[in-house]
Amino acid sequence: MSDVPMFRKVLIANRGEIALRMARACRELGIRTVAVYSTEDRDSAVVSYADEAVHIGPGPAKRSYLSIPAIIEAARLTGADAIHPGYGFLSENPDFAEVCQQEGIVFIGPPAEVIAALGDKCAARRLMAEAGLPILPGSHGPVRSAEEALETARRIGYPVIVKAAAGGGGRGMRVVYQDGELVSTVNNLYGEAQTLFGDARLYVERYVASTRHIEVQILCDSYGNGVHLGVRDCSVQRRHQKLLEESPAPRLSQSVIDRMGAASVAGARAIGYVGAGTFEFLVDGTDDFFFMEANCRIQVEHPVTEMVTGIDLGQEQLRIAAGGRLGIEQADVVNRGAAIECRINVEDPDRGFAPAPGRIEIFEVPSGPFVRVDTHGYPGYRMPAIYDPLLAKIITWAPDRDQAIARMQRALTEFRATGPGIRTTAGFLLGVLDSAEFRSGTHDTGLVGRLLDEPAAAGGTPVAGGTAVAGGTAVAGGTTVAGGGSTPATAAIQRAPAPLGS
Amino acid sequence: MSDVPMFRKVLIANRGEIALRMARACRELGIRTVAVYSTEDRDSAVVSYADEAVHIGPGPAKRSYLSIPAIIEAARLTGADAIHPGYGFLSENPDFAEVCQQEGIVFIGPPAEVIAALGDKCAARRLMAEAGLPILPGSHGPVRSAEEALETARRIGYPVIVKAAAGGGGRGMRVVYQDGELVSTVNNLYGEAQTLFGDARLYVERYVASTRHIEVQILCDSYGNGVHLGVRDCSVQRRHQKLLEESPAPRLSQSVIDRMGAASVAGARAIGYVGAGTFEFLVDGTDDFFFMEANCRIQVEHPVTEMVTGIDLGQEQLRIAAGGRLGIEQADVVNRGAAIECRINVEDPDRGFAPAPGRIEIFEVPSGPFVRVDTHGYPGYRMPAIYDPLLAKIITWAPDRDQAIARMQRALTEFRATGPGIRTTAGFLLGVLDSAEFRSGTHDTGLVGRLLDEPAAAGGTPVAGGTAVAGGTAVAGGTTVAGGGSTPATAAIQRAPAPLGS
Amino acid sequence: MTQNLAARNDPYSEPFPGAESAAAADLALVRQHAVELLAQLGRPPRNLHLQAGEASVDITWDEPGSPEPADRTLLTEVRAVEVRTSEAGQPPAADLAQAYLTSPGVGVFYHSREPGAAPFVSVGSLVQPGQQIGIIEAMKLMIPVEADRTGRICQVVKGNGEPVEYAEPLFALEPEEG
Amino acid sequence: MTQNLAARNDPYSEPFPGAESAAAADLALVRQHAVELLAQLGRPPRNLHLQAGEASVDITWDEPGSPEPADRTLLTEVRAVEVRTSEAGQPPAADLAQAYLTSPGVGVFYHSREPGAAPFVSVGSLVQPGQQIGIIEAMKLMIPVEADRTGRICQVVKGNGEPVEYAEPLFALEPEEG
Repeated sequence: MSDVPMFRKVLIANRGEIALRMARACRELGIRTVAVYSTEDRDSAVVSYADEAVHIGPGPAKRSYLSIPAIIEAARLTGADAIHPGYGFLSENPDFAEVCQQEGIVFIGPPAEVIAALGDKCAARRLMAEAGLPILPGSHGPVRSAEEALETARRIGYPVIVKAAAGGGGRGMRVVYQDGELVSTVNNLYGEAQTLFGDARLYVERYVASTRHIEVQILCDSYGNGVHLGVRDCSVQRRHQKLLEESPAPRLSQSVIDRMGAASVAGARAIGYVGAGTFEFLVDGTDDFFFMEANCRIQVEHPVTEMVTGIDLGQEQLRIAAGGRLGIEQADVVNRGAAIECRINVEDPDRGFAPAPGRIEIFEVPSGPFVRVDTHGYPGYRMPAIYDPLLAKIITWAPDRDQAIARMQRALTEFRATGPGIRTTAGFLLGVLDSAEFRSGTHDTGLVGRLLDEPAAAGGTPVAGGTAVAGGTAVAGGTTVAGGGSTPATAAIQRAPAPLGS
Repeated sequence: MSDVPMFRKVLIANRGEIALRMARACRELGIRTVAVYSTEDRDSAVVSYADEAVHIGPGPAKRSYLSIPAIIEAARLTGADAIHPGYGFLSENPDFAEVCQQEGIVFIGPPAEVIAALGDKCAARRLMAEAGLPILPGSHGPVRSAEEALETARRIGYPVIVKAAAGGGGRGMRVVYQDGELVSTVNNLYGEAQTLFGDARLYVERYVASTRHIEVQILCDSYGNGVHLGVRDCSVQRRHQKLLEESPAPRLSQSVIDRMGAASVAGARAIGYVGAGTFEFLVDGTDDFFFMEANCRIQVEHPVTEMVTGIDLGQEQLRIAAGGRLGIEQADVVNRGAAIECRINVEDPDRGFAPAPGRIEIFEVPSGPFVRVDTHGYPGYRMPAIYDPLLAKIITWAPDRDQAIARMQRALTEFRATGPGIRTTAGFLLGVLDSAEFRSGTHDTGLVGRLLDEPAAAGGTPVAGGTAVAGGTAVAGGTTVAGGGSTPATAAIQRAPAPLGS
Repeated sequence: MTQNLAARNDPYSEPFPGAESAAAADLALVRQHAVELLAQLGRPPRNLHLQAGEASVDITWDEPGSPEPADRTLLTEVRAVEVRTSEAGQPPAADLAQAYLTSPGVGVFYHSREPGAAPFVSVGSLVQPGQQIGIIEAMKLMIPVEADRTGRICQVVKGNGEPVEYAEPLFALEPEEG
Repeated sequence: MTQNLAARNDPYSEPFPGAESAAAADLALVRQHAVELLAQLGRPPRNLHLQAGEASVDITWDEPGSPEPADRTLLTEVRAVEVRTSEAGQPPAADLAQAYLTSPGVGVFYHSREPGAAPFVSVGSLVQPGQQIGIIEAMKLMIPVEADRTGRICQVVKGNGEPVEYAEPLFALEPEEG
């Protein structure tokens, strides 16, 4: 990065580990920080870590982390010159990005128009197809009737998936296996999409059963420069919830990675993308890949990319938003070794991953060589029940995947979070690491379902969406955002495992 | 590394952070671990971390961590097939290495003969000169009389330093500025060396006032293969105690690094070195460098090398000792970015770095992107007064030195260790990071003295030695070891700053 | 800055080791509640009985004794909470609700409808639930602030034109009987 | 040694010594809770009752006891030592010094000078300071073990040929009055 004026003070419009992570990035760049918090989060780590903290509302996110007026006022009152939205909450809300601009506050993310365009799955599909990205066969835009859907399905072949243009994260989607089901499904889904998202538009795509979820991290500055930082494999999911991510994707050839990366940068340039972003692809076991959607925020799993590239994505977001030029070209990006992230959620794997929050009495995190922990937890921290269950991200790096796995096993055994009612996913993740399928890198998004012997999430189930990183129920029903609340829609239904035996 | 039989069970004959660090390396390699502990250390972290733990003696190191019979018996009783000696204590004791061999237990380190040869500073100097390493002008072996010393001094020019062959770490050394002082100094030092080390041999070398302490990390297998992993700059020292280390060395050209590295590997091969080792050099501000001594152990500061190379030195030690071949050649070693280590000692910088141990009530360590912490501390841990004051090592990495410094500043502000009587060096280290001299990378070993406005340690003061990593007073007077106890002698007196104004 | 504690057995947060059976776990809980309750009690008691299922704690004292709890762990915890709230510059939430009318949002607080106009309320004013007591300007919108209960204003805490956070005290209120 | 080394790394197992049955385990826990609770209470009570399932502890004091609670640091230390030694399957250190003759080193413990020979001591033996009570073999050296005080052997804790760690009990000793 060349020398540019840097922000003086940044407000972090988020909570949990990502708020702390961004406060660290700011501190390393000499930027003062403003934390905002709900009453529920008054004892949170970032409140004491930040230089200033503003109480913006009560626990429910709608009145705090999703309240545009509260956050804008907090920024004005503290004199913050930029807002980092984190992930979830307002991070992909084009209205919020626009309000920031109107108020003369820099929104750290892509322009509002870009967020709006990419938030509309139908538009994103069309735009990226125009930019040359491979997409799954399907309708050329919304299908205006059940008959048009039928034509499309017959043209591309069954099974197909019918999706709401404004949907995401597993909501507003159905898999259809034959003509007979299609008309009624489409007609029902029109109503559902209108009700859920206020937008009845639907489109039809080929459905692929066994798939991997691979995403490309990109960085673009506001001068038209862009690079990709390689891929992440996020196929270890339970009902569209990512549990473990890694970089690079195992058994994916460098030439495929290069092609996906180049396609992503081309797509980002075509749409005028600025900042850090993610292009999601469906990979079906061959060397083919298909664009699914683009995410306009920092991702929960960004650390694995940081570990293999050495590039601090949080800092890069700040530099780019402050008007900096990308200091690197594609040839400068060298991916070294392998990194894995395990998400430690306060959930009980023995009870269907039911939320298991509470007061954490003992909290011990791993450390030592090549282990990184991003967490807002501390001994005595009361994990709120009304937000996301993510307590900690444990990241390990090693020269190769096998060693990164061994290191993660070591790290997970060092992790401890206990307290009345507290359960975590740490033990379950050890089981994933132990599974032959994962170790061989041959797994797809059906792995967790098979390990749990759970019926896979079928097309029609409205499952809580995507990474569901921030807010959980609080996020649903947020402010007027393309995509229905600000729920990040990182997992499209095609990546849901097919019913066992199908 | 190619596939080789790995140890089944390793006994770690050490304490503190390095014992935990090696237990982690073992766990990642699937090796069972045996911790040994003194009564003083019965609540230490590694005792609960290891698979087994054996109480080997009371607090004083002479009866526990320096007791060869206690450690050998512990290994035999637990069926350990190898012993890792850590640093300090028995790590550079050739007798111990030999006893291990006799007992059929693998000593994880170089062969006993190599340790013995390198422990004799006079022999090491001769051997390395023969191997082509540049050495400071001086006597060709021990000086047999004050007259011979006088001849040597006149030949090489004043100031000179007179050193005990068996000395190290600042003990048994005198700087002499003119003929008049030399004869009496030499005669006094003969007696002192005999008393301190049981070895009266002395040698004479040119004394260089403003110097940097640069060391090369090497790795050699038992098949004659060797690589170097770049350099560490350890010039931030107070009275031969390293406080902060970094890699690479600032303002040292790559060609000098390459030459130092190649010379070190040549020296190591010449002497039949096996394992991880360090070659120390004096660098005098020009591009010249001079071999000082070689250390036959893992160093406290090894993590900075790990962070820039991605190579786990602890694991490599284990693999090499188990008979593995080096899996890398010199061309495979790529040093990326910059890493800094800060040693957090329980010492009070406001009281001349007096020991400030006690019970740690609040213990918070930094985490997040590119921050590593190696520590045996935990909330409630009672830091013993009779051992080394090292509580934690904080290591940061970044693409360049400036960013690594900024990250270290962030990390140090996150560190907290409080309790009755507890003081740490964290705040002082922030001051070092802030100093213009350090930031510009133009500092030498006199930096800390200048910052503290302390009279620099003059040649004659018998200061506690080197990294003084393990045992402190307990180490002094250990078992029969070349070098007088097992005190590691990482800092030779030439690196002591000259008296101010001289 | 209490995040990210590394390492092991924190004796402060592990006061009840070895909770192996359900009953033992219950006892640990009962005990913790007993200690916390003692710290919360204004006056030292003579008898204390806590029971949860099969676990119970009973303590009897001779004299009420000194009111200060000796447990340092407890003190530390309590102090931590105090520090935290004082860091946020606010009195404890429980007091707030009772003694103050607080801000319903973030913005700039105004005492009157427009510059120069009479304030909605002042010291001595009797307020009723739903009565407007001020305005908060947020994103150029003027949002009326209303009293949520009956009482008499006894102090103006937040000045006209001052910025306020959510839940900050605006006015101190004396409860008004009948 | 073998049993001492077992299950080192289980963070959840911190049982009291001899916690073999469930009831015994519960009792040990209740006892531990009682001790810890007493340390936390600022004022010494007259009665204390703790119950967990079928296990309970009742204590009554005549006097509330010394008004100042024992030094907390000390209590913590003692507790820490107790926990640790119980992990190692050993009686508390304070008891050790009084009740046991312990090993001065690591090695294999022998009762007699050579196989078949009479043991140096056995149950009922009266020992004097400096009297040899066994041998520890370490690195093929035979190191005599001596009693450090007067007493009568009441139990042989460590069998002939068994491995021992430093400070492990070898024999239980009854103090012998003049």
